[in-house]
Amino acid sequence: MKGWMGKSRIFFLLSLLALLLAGCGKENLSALKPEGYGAETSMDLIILTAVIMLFVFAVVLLVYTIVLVRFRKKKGDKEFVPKQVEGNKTLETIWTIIPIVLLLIIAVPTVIATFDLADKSQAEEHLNVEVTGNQYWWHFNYEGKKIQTSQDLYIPVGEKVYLNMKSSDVIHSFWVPSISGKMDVNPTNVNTMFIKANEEGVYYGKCAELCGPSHSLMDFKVIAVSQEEFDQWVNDMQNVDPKAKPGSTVAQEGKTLFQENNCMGCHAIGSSPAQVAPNLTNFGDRTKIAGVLEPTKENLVKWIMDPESIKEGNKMTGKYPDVSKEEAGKIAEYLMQLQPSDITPEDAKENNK
Amino acid sequence: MSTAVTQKRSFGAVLWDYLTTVDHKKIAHLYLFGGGLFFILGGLEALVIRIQLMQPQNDFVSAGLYNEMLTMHGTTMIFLAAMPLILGLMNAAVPLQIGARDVAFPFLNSLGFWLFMFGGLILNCSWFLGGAPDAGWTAYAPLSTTSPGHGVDFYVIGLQIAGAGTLIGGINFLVTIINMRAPGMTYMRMPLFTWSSFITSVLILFAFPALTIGLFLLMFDRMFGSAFFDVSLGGNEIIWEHLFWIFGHPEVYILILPLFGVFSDLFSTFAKKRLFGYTAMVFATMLIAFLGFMVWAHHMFTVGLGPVANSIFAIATMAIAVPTGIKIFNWLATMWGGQIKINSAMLWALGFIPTFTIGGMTGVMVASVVADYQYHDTYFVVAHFHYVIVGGTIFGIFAGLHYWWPKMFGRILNEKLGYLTFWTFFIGFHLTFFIQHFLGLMGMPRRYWVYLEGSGLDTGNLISSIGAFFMAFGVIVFFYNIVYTAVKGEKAVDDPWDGRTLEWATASPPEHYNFKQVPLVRGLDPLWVEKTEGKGTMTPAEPLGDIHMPNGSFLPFLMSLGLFIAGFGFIYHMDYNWAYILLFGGMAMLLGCMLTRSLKDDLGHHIPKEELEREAD
Amino acid sequence: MSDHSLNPEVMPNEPEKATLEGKNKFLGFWFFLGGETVLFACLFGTYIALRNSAAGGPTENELFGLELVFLMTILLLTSSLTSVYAVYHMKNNNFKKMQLWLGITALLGFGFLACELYEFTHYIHEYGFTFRSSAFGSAFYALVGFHGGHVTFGLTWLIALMIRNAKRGLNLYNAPKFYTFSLYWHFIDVVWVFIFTVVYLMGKVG
Amino acid sequence: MSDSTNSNQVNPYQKEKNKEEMKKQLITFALMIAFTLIAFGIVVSGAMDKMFVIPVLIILAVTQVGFQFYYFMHLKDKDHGMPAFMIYGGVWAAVLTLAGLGVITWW
Ligand code: HEA
Ligand code: HEA
Ligand code: HEC
Ligand code: CUA
Ligand SMILES: [Cu+2]
Repeated sequence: MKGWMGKSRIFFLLSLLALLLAGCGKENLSALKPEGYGAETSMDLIILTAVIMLFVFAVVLLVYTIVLVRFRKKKGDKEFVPKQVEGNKTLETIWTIIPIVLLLIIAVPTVIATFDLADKSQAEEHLNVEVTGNQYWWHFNYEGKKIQTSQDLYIPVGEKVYLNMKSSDVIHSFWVPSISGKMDVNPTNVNTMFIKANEEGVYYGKCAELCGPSHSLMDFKVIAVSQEEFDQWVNDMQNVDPKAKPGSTVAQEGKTLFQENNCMGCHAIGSSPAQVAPNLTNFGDRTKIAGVLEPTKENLVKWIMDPESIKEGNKMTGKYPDVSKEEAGKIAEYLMQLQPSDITPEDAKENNK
Repeated sequence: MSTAVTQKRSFGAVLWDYLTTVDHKKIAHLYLFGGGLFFILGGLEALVIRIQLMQPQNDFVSAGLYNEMLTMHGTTMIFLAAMPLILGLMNAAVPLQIGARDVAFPFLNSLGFWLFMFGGLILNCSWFLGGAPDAGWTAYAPLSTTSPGHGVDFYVIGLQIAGAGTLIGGINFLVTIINMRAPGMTYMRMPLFTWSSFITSVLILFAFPALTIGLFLLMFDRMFGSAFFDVSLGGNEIIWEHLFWIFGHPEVYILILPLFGVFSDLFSTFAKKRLFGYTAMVFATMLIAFLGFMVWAHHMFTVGLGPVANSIFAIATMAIAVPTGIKIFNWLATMWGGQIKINSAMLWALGFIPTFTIGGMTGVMVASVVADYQYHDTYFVVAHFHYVIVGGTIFGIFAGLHYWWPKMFGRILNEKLGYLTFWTFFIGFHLTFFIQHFLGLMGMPRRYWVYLEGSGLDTGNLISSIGAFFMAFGVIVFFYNIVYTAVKGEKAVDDPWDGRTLEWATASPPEHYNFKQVPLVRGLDPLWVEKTEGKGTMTPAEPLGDIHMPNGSFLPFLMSLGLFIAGFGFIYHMDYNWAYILLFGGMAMLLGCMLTRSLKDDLGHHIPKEELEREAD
Repeated sequence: MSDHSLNPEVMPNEPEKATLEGKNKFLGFWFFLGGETVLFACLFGTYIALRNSAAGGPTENELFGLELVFLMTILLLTSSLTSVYAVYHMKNNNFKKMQLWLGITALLGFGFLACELYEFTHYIHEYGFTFRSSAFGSAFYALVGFHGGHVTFGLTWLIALMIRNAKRGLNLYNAPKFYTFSLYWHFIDVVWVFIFTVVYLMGKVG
Repeated sequence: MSDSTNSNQVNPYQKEKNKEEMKKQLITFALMIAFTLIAFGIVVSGAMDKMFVIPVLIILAVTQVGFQFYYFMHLKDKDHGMPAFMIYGGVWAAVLTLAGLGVITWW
């Protein structure tokens, strides 16, 4: 077997593959394509450390290769007793000092960045959103604005937005890879972090802390729109009339069914502080149903009839009377037309797509 | 000699022998058997994980079952596979390396094994009794305290029992190494494997109590209505995270340090050189262990501890790279100028260096707090820890097994099969885990049952899953090798590798008293010293005399069984009254055995000098 | 160790460490205590983190009275001294006196336990303060109860030792057992010193 | 143990030494009681400022425990290197644990 030759070839192939893959991470999901302040800060450190690590690895691999090529007992070599070396002070000092220096190079920017991202001194001048993590959905309460939404978080682009996060049940973790690193959402305390998107767009958010069966389905979106669009959105949302009559009769029937089937017991429409279930005020503008399904009527009917088949262990299953397919269709009709604002995810022009 | 006798004995006799043995070599066999069994289980769970993730939105297993798989995979691999395999190697080699006839507490040694075995069994019984634990191997509260069913109860009880066994094992090795060394075997002449076993035992001693308490609190919350992690009654779930990681981080060094020892012994043996910078190696190991206690919060960077705590823990974590680097370079320097003989054992050791270095370097990368905000709880971390755990611990266990197999079983593992195992496993390993670094950065959190279509994660996951099957193939070849060797294997001589340390001065496999006469140690690498400066064999340090040996005992098995039964009582007492019978019955059994043990004097037996003389011919 | 007379003509000054088995036990037990230190530290840490989490229930200041705690402290401290006396007589190879002092130690230990039980029932009945009433309650009973459990175990161990060896007298086989017991007993006392400081005194101070 | 004298008793020199040792133990005990009294005294009297009480209490406890370890448990003796090492190790791990749970679980 060609020991080191085989090995280095594997490494070469693997790194090639890696580069290839790195190129095609999904837009607005990949941490490798930072679009926000936190993600950029992290990316700088990732690159810095990766470069240093590559250097260290190269050194190790070089010595390793030399050792294997030169000192390997090849076929036909005579057995001999090598010199029994005890050690070498100089060498050992060198490979103690150099790593220390390299680590200092990493440590200093790390500490600076850590304090930078933890800085909350400007929180009051900016938009504050109270974030609540729930099994398995997210709730956003725009502090002082009387706006409550779930699943989709609208923010103005280029502005810091402070998130004050707390969980209503188990630990979750708020992560929007392309905008910012994650922060845990604990039941005992409020954690504050800020996010800032550099460009308009719909960014994919994930729950990153195991929180039960549907942990992998606890997705959400951050929608960064321009400041004007955001202001308009705020305005629209503040003027929602939950009592407004839906346009079509089907939707109207849907609305009645929605009330009759106990849906209102948990779901709020309008700025109600109730947080048992997702607030549906702007449900018609959602990019996904329950965070994961494409927003089609079919899917919505499926969800209403049997949420368990979509999100195992969700807290809606079994909490309302059975609804027929027809009824569900009507409810769906009603919910899908809840589009109180002209500002929708479409307005966050998705770049490069 | 002993193998020939064994073959003639009936199966029942052999079984009874193993159930009652207190001989460290047989206990090593038991540990290897138990650990191997659980390794296969954990590996099969890993395969289920990889099959589920082979394509987006797969439904090979349900979401709940997936969480059970990943929890049991992590828990099984760490506590029931890696730890016992390591303890198996320690039992097999340490007493021999220091020239002792047995460990300090043979009875406790056996008790430690049975506790581990029954703890592991109880944990795995959960599969058949309503579902396995599903809160991750880290069992973060309140997910773990609110998880329905009994899964997490099994986790708590199983780990508590197995953990007690490990703690006992740790104390046993500490005392053994301090008190039982042969004349002349000073601390600074101990082989590195013994040294690292010693330091690992210290880690076990100080780390496991944190787990014990954590598990107690979890148990109280789940079974007795206390409120440690219940926010509504003032509880604080972060306490669990601290306790778990105060244990958990030292635990990962418990998993790696003994194997650093194995590699040190191997490199010097197969390069035919003494270990380069022996003193530095010893102190580096100590430093790693020492620092290992001050870094636990690097698993909690995103918890919200604040920038001060995060910075301190980040720097402490990075510091560990320095002593570890010293080790890597000293190993390279050991081989430099030597005559490196490559065989299956050495292949694992050589494969370890680049693999572990990558893992260690990603470790330093995740230690960089703000970068970790991205890495944390993603596949990047999964990649990191499999690189160090599989690339370090599992490679090391394979290396150690190939190296000591002839000493343990009297036969040499087949080389061709050994090569095949190594290469398929090695290639499969890198295929599986290298790509995961990028998956993590591309937005794939860990513990995800599915990833959505169109997330750009498909190819990477497919490659990763294919790699896992390569590894599975390698493992199967290894098990085939064991069977093949047992049937057709080449008989091993006492010293097949031109060894340097004391274990190679005994028979393969050694007599149950190890050394007829305790050897006199005249330097580092004592056997090598005798080979180059003496007559090639160890000089005895004492005249031939009676040998005092401990008696076998069935009590350790019974005690563990008692706890096993009581464990079920604890788990089910909330639902059924009959469970109290189990609870009290099991405890009574345990206490009864303890009482028997302490009231009945057990002074051991002597092997008379005459018999030893007779055996000599 | 080929000489297996465990009843030598002359007792060595440190009978607990005269055999290899004894030395092993001695060392192993100390290590165990090292582990116990961490064990209790975790409980103390939990207690400190949760001592203000009474969740509306009774708080430290309302609950604790110092008289009983003082009495318990004196009982346990004294029992530590009496076990020192026992070891003193062991070194002088005076088995009878050793048993006597061990007996006194046991009595003091029982006194301590009785006080603790009284204290717990008092809290439960007077204040409804239980293991389940709040995180503070859980942490309090876990820490103090764990210590109490250690005392109980120690007493059981001591009595088993005294009865088992009453007829046999001191020898090199059981001397390490007596000695390790005394170490254990001192350790329990050490933990208590921290309990009365951290739990009761600091609880009173606030 | 084979090379001992023929007397049936403990040798008188040792006995004397043991006695002296015992005297030291008694002094230790007296000090421990004194420390305890001071600790309780401070709290009961409420004389001291809150700021100082807690550190003082802890210092008292640590000293008292030191006595317990060094004298009652003989940690001071020569052949107690390893036990001492392990206890220090335990104390070190304990202090870290306390720091972890006591300081950084609070926000
Ligand atoms: C065998 C087990 C093992 C080992 C040895 C290590 C070693 C290290 N680990 Fe790892 N780690 C785990 C097992 C292990 N880890 C596990 C299981 C987890 C996840 C647990 C879970 O969440 O489930 C984890 C998670 C983990 C995290 C948390 C990540 C997260 O969840 O966000 C961090 C963060 O700092 C970390 C860091 C390190 C570091 C710095 C080392 C260092 O010790 C590495 C040192 C080695 C080197 C650096 C290479 C050699 C050195 C040189 C060649 C010298 C020159 C080098 C430099 C100058 C850099 N590890
Ligand atoms: C010692 C520790 C150890 C070891 C050796 C392994 C080995 C492997 N691990 Fe894992 N792993 C962990 C410790 C370990 N792991 C931990 C702690 C976690 C975190 C859990 C958590 O999040 O809580 C984890 C999580 C984890 C994940 C992430 C799951 C998730 O987050 O959703 C994945 C995914 O790929 C994975 C894969 C693998 C694979 C493919 C192997 C392979 O190397 C396995 C190779 C072995 C085999 C494939 C067995 C082959 C045997 C047979 C085929 C049977 C043959 C039969 C006979 C001979 C009779 N592991
Ligand atoms: C227990 C209270 C409860 C009741 C009653 C209830 N739901 Fe839900 N609903 C939830 C929860 C919790 C979720 C979030 C599930 C998840 O994502 O895990 C949810 C999610 C939804 C969603 C997706 C929301 C989004 O933001 O994408 C829709 C639509 C929905 N419910 C409709 C209904 C309808 C229609 C009814 C009545 C027939 C109903 N719900 C009754 C609790 C409830
Ligand atoms: Cu919420 Cu995972
Ligand atoms: Cu760690």
